[in-house]
Amino acid sequence: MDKKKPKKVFVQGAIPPEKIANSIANHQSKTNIGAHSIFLGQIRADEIDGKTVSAIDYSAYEEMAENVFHEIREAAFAKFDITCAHIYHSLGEVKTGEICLFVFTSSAHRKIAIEACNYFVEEIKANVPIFGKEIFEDETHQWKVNK
Amino acid sequence: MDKKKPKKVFVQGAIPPEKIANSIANHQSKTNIGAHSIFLGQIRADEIDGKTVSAIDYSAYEEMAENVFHEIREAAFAKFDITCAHIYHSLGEVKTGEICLFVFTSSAHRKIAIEACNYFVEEIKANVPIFGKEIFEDETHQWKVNK
Amino acid sequence: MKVTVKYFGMIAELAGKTEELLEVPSGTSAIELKDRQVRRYQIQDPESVQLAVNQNLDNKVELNEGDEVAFLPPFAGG
Amino acid sequence: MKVTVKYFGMIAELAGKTEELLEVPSGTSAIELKDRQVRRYQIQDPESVQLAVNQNLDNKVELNEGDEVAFLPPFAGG
Repeated sequence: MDKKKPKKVFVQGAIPPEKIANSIANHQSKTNIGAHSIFLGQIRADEIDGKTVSAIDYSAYEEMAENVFHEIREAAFAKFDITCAHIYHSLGEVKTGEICLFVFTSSAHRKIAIEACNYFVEEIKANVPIFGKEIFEDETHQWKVNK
Repeated sequence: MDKKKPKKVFVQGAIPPEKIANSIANHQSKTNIGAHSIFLGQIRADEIDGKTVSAIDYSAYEEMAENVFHEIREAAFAKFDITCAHIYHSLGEVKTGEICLFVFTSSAHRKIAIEACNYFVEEIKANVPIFGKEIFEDETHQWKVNK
Repeated sequence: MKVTVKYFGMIAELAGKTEELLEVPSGTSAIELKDRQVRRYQIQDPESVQLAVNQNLDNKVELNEGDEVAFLPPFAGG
Repeated sequence: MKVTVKYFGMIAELAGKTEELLEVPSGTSAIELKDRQVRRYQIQDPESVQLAVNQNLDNKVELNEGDEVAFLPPFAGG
């Protein structure tokens, strides 16, 4: 059920720590879970040519991105014996120090939860049409590229 | 500083989701961090010979365990370019569905945070003198062994 | 025939718009459309730009009336 | 000489205590103490039991007055 339902991944602005706590609390009734693996992406105050990043403004080809997220979920559930998986990604402005990506996988056993979490993170970075405008403290900007 | 100070790892009873949210929130001022990796161990309601686990009662050789945790931290900081690392483990009774282990690593880059988190989890499972009494619903028990 | 063209990130910035409806000759391929728009908007580093035709990244296709063609700069999610 | 012996987990359960002060002959090795207590408390699967002498898992040592010897069943943290 958790697997089939297409889920909304994008959230407006930063992902608050309370959302992460709520997600964890919501899994305490699932007593077949033995391990959760969580990945959080946080905005770094990178210094580039003497200017410091103060925020990233995320945009996306939303319809395609939601479909790609769904395909990644389907592939992950086929590949890994996970109980559930949740992904949230920010749209709009996220300031340095705030969370822009939250990946949460659960399984009976730790190795499966961890591998699945890594899989999600790599697939999201490589395949989801999300774009990031790095905004500097002086209001200039440049476009971020994933390595 | 974060590295040197010996930290108290053991907490009495389950680790509440709010503690995890607080840990995350406490890192939002560290703007050199780009990635957090979190591992959570949750008590499974395993069925063994027709009986269902309802809780695990954790005990430890506490003085030695705190020293081993400290050695694992030192080794992890030598091995991985992490910004910070936090470990919490329960003592006493933790019910099924509740969290008994919380490992939290942070780095500028995702691969380092993830590898360091895995390192902590494996080292803790293998080398820290913690003992777990699996308590069944009928109040009988057996002693847990890590695989 | 008409196709809807969408621009994202730095390409939207260069084009000064996020979407336009273009009239193209019947038989135009996705790659031909890409070349034309790369010149028109002076898009740098065109190899880094991916096209999605109706959300499909395989762009070695001929376009059809009503297709949605998205110009995607390098991804930066996560 | 006297050594402090600590028991944990299932071994504490078998021994019916978590700690005792034992008088052992001078020159007793950790392994000899282990064998003696394994018999005394009928500890099953003694290969799975690790000894820590003053928190050190290397137990191929001779004991000294005042040592702390811990009997550790298989670890189950995490």
